Amino acid sequence: MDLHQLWTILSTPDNVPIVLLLFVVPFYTWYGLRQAFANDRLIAELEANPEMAKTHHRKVQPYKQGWAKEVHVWPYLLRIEFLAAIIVTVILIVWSITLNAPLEEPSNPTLTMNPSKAPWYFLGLQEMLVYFDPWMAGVVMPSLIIIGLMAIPYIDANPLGNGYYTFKQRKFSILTFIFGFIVLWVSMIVIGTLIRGPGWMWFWPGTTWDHNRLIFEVNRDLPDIFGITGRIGKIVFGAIVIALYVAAAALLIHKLITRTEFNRKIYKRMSVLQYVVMQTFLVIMLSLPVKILARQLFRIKYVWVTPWFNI
Amino acid sequence: MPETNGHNGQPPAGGANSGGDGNGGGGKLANVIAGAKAVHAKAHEELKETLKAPEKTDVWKSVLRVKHDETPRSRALGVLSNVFLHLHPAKINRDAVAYKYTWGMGGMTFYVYITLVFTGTLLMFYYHPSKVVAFRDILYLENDVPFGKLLRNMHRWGAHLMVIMVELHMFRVFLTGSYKKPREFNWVVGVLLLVLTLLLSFTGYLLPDDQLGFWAVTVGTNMARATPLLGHAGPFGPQLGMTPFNDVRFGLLGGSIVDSNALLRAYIWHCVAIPIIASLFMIVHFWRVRKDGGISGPAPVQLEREMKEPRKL
Amino acid sequence: MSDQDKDPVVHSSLSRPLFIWSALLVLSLAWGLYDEMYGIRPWKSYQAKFEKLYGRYLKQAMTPEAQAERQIKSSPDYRKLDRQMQAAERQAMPRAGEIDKEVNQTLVPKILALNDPFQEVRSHIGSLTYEIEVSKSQGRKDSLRKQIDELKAGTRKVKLPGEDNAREMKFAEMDALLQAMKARKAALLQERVEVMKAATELRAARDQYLSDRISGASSATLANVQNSLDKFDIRIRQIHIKDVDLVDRCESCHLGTREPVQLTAAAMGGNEVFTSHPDKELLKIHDPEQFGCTPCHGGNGVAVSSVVKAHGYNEHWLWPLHHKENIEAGCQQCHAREIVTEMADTLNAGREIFRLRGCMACHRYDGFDREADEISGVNQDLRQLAQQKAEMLRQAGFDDQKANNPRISDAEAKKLFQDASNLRVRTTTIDAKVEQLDMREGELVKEVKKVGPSLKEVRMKLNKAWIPVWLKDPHTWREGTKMPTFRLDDDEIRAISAFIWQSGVEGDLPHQAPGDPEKGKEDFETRGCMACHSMGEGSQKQGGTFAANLSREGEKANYDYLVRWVHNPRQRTEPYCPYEKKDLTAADYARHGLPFVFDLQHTKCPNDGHELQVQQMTPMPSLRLTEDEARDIASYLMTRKRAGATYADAGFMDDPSLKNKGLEKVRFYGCAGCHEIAGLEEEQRIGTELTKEGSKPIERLDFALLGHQAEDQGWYTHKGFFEHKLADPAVYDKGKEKAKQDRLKMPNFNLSKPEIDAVTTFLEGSVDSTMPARYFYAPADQRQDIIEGWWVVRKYNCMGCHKVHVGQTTIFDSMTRYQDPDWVEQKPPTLIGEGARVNPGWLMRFLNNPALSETDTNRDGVRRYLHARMPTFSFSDGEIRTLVRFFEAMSSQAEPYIAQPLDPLTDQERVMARQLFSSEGAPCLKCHMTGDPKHDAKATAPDFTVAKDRLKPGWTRRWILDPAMMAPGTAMPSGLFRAQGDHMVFAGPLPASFNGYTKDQADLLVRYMFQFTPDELSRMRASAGGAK
Amino acid sequence: MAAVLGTLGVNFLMFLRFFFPRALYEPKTQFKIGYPSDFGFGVDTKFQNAHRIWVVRNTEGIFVIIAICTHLGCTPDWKPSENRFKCPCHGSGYDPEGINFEGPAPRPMDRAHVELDPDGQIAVDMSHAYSWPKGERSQFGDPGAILRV
Repeated sequence: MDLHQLWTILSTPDNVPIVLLLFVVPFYTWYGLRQAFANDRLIAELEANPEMAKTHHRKVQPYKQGWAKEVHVWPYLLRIEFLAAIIVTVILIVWSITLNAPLEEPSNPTLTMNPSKAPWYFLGLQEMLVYFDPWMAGVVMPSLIIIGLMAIPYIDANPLGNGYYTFKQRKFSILTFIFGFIVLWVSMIVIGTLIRGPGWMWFWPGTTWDHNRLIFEVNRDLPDIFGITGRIGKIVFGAIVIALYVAAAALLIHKLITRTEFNRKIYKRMSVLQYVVMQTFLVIMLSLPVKILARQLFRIKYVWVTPWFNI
Repeated sequence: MPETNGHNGQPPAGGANSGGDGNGGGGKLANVIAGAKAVHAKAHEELKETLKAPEKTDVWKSVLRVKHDETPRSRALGVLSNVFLHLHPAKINRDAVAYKYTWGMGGMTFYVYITLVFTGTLLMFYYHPSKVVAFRDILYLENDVPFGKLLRNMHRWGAHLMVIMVELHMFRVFLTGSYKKPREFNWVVGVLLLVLTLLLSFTGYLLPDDQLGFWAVTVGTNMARATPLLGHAGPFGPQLGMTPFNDVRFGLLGGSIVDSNALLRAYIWHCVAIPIIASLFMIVHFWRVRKDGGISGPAPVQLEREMKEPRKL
Repeated sequence: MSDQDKDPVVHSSLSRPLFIWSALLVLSLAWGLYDEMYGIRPWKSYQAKFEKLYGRYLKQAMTPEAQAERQIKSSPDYRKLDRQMQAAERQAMPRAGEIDKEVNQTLVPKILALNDPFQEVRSHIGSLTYEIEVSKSQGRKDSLRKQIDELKAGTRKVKLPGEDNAREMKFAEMDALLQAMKARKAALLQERVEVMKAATELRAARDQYLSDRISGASSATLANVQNSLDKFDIRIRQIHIKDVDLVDRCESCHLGTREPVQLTAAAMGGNEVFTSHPDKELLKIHDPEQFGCTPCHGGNGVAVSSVVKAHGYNEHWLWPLHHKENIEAGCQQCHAREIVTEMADTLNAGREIFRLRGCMACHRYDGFDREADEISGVNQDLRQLAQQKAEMLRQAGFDDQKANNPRISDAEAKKLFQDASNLRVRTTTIDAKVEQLDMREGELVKEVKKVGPSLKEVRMKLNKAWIPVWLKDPHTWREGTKMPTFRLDDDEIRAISAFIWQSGVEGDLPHQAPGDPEKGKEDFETRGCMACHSMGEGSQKQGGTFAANLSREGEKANYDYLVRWVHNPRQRTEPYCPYEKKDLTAADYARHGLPFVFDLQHTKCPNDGHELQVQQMTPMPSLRLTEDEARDIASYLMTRKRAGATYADAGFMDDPSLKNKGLEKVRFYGCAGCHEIAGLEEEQRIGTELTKEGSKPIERLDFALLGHQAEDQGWYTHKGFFEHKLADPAVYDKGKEKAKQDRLKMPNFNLSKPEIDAVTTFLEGSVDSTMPARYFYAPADQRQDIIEGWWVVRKYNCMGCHKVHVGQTTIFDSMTRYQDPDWVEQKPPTLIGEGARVNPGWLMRFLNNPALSETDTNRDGVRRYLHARMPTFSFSDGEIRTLVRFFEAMSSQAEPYIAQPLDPLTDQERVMARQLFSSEGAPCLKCHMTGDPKHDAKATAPDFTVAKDRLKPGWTRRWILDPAMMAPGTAMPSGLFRAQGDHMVFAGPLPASFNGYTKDQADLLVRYMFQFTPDELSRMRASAGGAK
Repeated sequence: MAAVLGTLGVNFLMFLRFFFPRALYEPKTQFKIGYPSDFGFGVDTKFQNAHRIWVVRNTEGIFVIIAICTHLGCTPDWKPSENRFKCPCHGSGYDPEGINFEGPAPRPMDRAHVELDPDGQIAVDMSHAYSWPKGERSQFGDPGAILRV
């Protein structure tokens, strides 16, 4: 256990945001879900007795007769904003006094820092580089993420849960998002920052980042494992495997989408286009953890090997 | 202004004198003095009034057009008639003020953005985007420029803070399903803003021209080499005649290596281009919030059985 | 409404949190301000402290200074001067007073008063004149002229002070009066100076007297400092050198650095930070205003936010401050081309170790081992020139052809022929170049030396059984030897020794009769061997460290070979041909019907005419000893052995099966870097180049497994890396699982701590400097010759025998025998001022052949009376040139040397001089040799009959006037002459013939010596004889 | 309408083109590194800072490795004690001849064109590189890829 090492990593000024992330993200997840569950309870109640549904103002927030439905922005909102501004300022100033922005040696193209890392918010992508070729991890994936995010409102056919926290009414979408945001994005950032050491090797927290460390790992292409030689053979084989994966994943996702009664209802509301688009993105998103597992468990480097690109 | 009003209205005697031909005698002189006295008295009077009730003066009125007493009307006007505040409505849903619901991330992000613009502008006073001096300028900021160190730190940490807040903001918006009708497009804008935020932060990373930034950017841009079709190392790139000297990465760096051009480009993107674009999108973002009926909630919960059938195409 | 009915949104108050956070906001702001003002501005407190301490120091420094001054002022001389001064002043005062009075009270006020009206009119006229010049119409001009005239005509009322009534004056009058008064004033002031002249001069004399007698800062300077200190303000003090873009703020804390008063830590209350720079001399040469601080010292000159940052010891700063023991590393980056840099002894030591101990044999380093590098360079040039020439000739041929082509016009043909001939002419210039290069190559082959002895002759030279023992661990067998300890296992030792033994040449050594060890011992200790070699072990050890310690020579050496070696170390058994890459045998010569003769006169290869290596590549010179002396010394050395030293039989060394493995190992360990080994003469260096090692990124220094340990223990730096590597070359193999051939090869040199510091300093300074070229020390004048010279001086260890620069000691100074007064005289001559003393032409001849005689070589050309003897180094012409230039430059003599003409001696003068020389009164002939064997036997000073081609007359005169001044402790008596009016006369009893001789007598002697002729010599001997 | 759109389109292309200057001020790719005799056996790192290359001499001859990792273009480090190149970015490992044997690197490091100048110095041309793409024939044998001295 090398506490000194642990400390150096955590206390590196540029890593502080990630440490912050480690606390903030769980907190807000909990914070949001708590309200969601509260709402769900209310919803259950209202679903149960229509009368109440008619009279109740349908919020968990308390409301009494004679209370204004609307309040003045000035001062009731502005004072909060004002407070928030002050708090942020204080945090920022204190942070800036106590921690210095890093400044290393003058840039030197002939000497690569070890490890040399992208800014923390891109470390998810850099981590992906281990499992995919740059064009995939560095270009295709990010653009898909962006497009996928943009697409969300248009492929989410579920009209419920608009403007209030809820879990029951949007299980699938919320779980998916949490999976994508926390499991994939945030945790990969954390891995990239705190776990990946010299030579981008995997160092458990508390182990010493040793530049000389050597680890033996031979990553083989799937075709080779199956003893397939010859360019064409590999291309075809790879294509087939990918196709199989797509089919399987699509099936799985479909199962999930149409698991519960409610889900099926939503599914019915979807147009074909919406459905296809959603499938595409989900399949691709799923491919990331799959590939990671394939690499970590079976040491598979590429599945689909072609002269032009490898996947 | 009142004073000037007073001045114009001075006694004719004074006027006559000012236009006088100067073949002066004792009587005239007396007049002049009297006139001057009168003017002085008047001016003094007016000054007293102004000090007593400044809000009555035209200057005052012209600047803040409404009265600021506790009446609902003036409160509403106070917000509406103020260029900074009127991105708020005059009144909002009583529950919308609950931090619980909003997390306030949007607002704080905006605030941090402003701070960044401010600090960044100040830093620009001392920073030259050139290989030769960039690094030295940072040292200069750190060691000599009063508050330079503080500003630089605030700028960097502010940037990190902003990224975190933007992501949380997005998280909240998703959890409350606020991207749903009628706010779909605003979500899209939001995503774009997220991307812009990341780009801003990334372009800023290179500017100190130290190993940290240099290699971060090298690794970052090297991915661009591998852009399919457009990168010389990407799938089908070479087949399309991509070389290190004409591919997308070259376009980003303005060279085949991270060099002075790259520094300059990063600088321009960071300080001019992206901020402008981002601001534009922000304007749209905020404007949409208003146009889509303020922030999404907390809205009354909907019940499953009340779900309307989707309109058939 | 009851409370719980109140609307929480409207009625809940935020004022508490608002208040708290606002408070925090204010606090954080305050914190920010504090941090800005003091937190990151430590220098402020330093400056405040400095001001306090310095002020205090000055006060208590004042008093003693003041006392000293008072003393001097009370001294009679000072008093006298003072009185004279006073008197002069008193006597000048009245007149001066009058003058002052008139000037100040009358003239000046008047001038001032008159000036205004005058100027007014003048400027008016001026403007009008301009109008005239620019106006077009004649009429206008005239009117203007008229105005001017009016102005001039018009009068003004001027009231001059001291005159009771104002007067009306015209412009012209005013002008005249003004000029007059000014002239008057000037005259008066001039007169005043004249009057005071005497007084002023006396005052100057008096003050001079004072400052001459006060060491250090006089109270006056102290007072000045005090004043400046009163104006002391707290601000960043920085040196900014624009073109280098260098900013150094070191003096913001190190405030005492350049104070006129030398500040010590003690004086400043034990604060090292405020001490002055220890070497003001150095600062004079490297003015901080042009050099800054960090270029020499390292550190981060810009940073002032914390001590660590300023000293560049924080992570990520590439140029940390040099530590005290390596402080001279800073010199190396600009003085990279030197082997000796004045005032940088540690660095010099480091370089010397790097050269002498053979580091350079494995690690390339620009400028070191230069001969080897230059040879390859020369070969390249030769090849290139040959090509060029061929090109030209071919081109010329083509031109001819074209020209002969009937179809082209005469004009063109002419031109072509012209071109062709031009080309041919130009090839001749190439030939000239080639010739030069060939000569240079010849020289180089002569100059190139190896660090260790040749291993080709081990069979003839060594006791076979000794070799494995030696290889095992040279340092235990002979402590402090150059040969480092390799980490060899027994197999390797067997293999290597076998290979060496079997690859040695067989040569026929004449069998030598035994000599006389006693005589040998005497010779060994007095001839000068010990200037390089040491004898005796432990505390008994005496002599030089340049070459091996010979205390156990008897155990390893073969007598017959030793005799040959002592007699002429350069003698080879077989010459080596670099072209054929092999040693030539008698057979090769026989094939061409040549005798098997090779020496410095016969250096061409019989097979291909290339330059041969005909010498042993050792710097060891020949002492021109007789065979007998050689035998004596050899026999003496053979007696030097430990009692009962025995060596296990090493029969395996003849096992041919070991040879190949041995070869492989010898290659692997790079033995051929230091030793000449058959078949490996052209071997490459096996180490990494170190020219820029100091600026290698720390990440590229391979700490192997020790990286983290180094970081924790704080030696993860270049310094740390070098020190640990030098102390234990295998250190970075620690904990590594490696096959033998992958282990680090560098052997252990058993360097002492100071030696390690020296080498570390050298390496730490070997950087890729970022300074602009003009900062590098590359003088274009004589100083360049000095740089070059030192390389040769060091190479042959001249400083073992001679004092070359002031303050240096020689081996002889340290040897017990030479402490004895009878032997002090026997020390070799000092070479300080040699350039001024001897005629460069002669020096060249002498260096080439110190015997100064082709036939009688068993002697010293100049000082036959010395036991120690200037050996024959067989310098190359290049080296001789370099050395002569070096000495000329060292005593800044103009080159080339042109002897100053001396006016010829009249016969009369010659007689006088001769009489003086041979007179009892003048002791010249007592000591100085005359070339007469009988006389020279007891002579103890150089032969003055050869003075005329050896010495420079100017020096000779200075010498005979005051030798002790030039060479303290010389036997040559001082005070031989005394000044008489404007010329020197002999102090002793003069021969009668001198009566009425008014010329300078020192000159006379010099002229005599420099117009000395053989027959004059005989005459003189005669008279000398007569005198006896 | 079309005209306007066309103009805009062209303007956009012009805008893009603007970011691709015709000439650059980048370090030159052709230079001399001295005489063959300057280089002993093994890897010589002395030109790494100046030109980002390693000069390697083995039994075959002298060749020049371009110090760019084929994975993402970091600069590997020469580790004498391990007798291999190691890329700090993602841990690719190369043997002393620049052949990859571990980590994500897809192929051996490229080699620069080398030839002997008339004056006997080694001239290196980095713009002309020889590579050994995965599963294809190696260009390292080609004339110019290695100096057989």
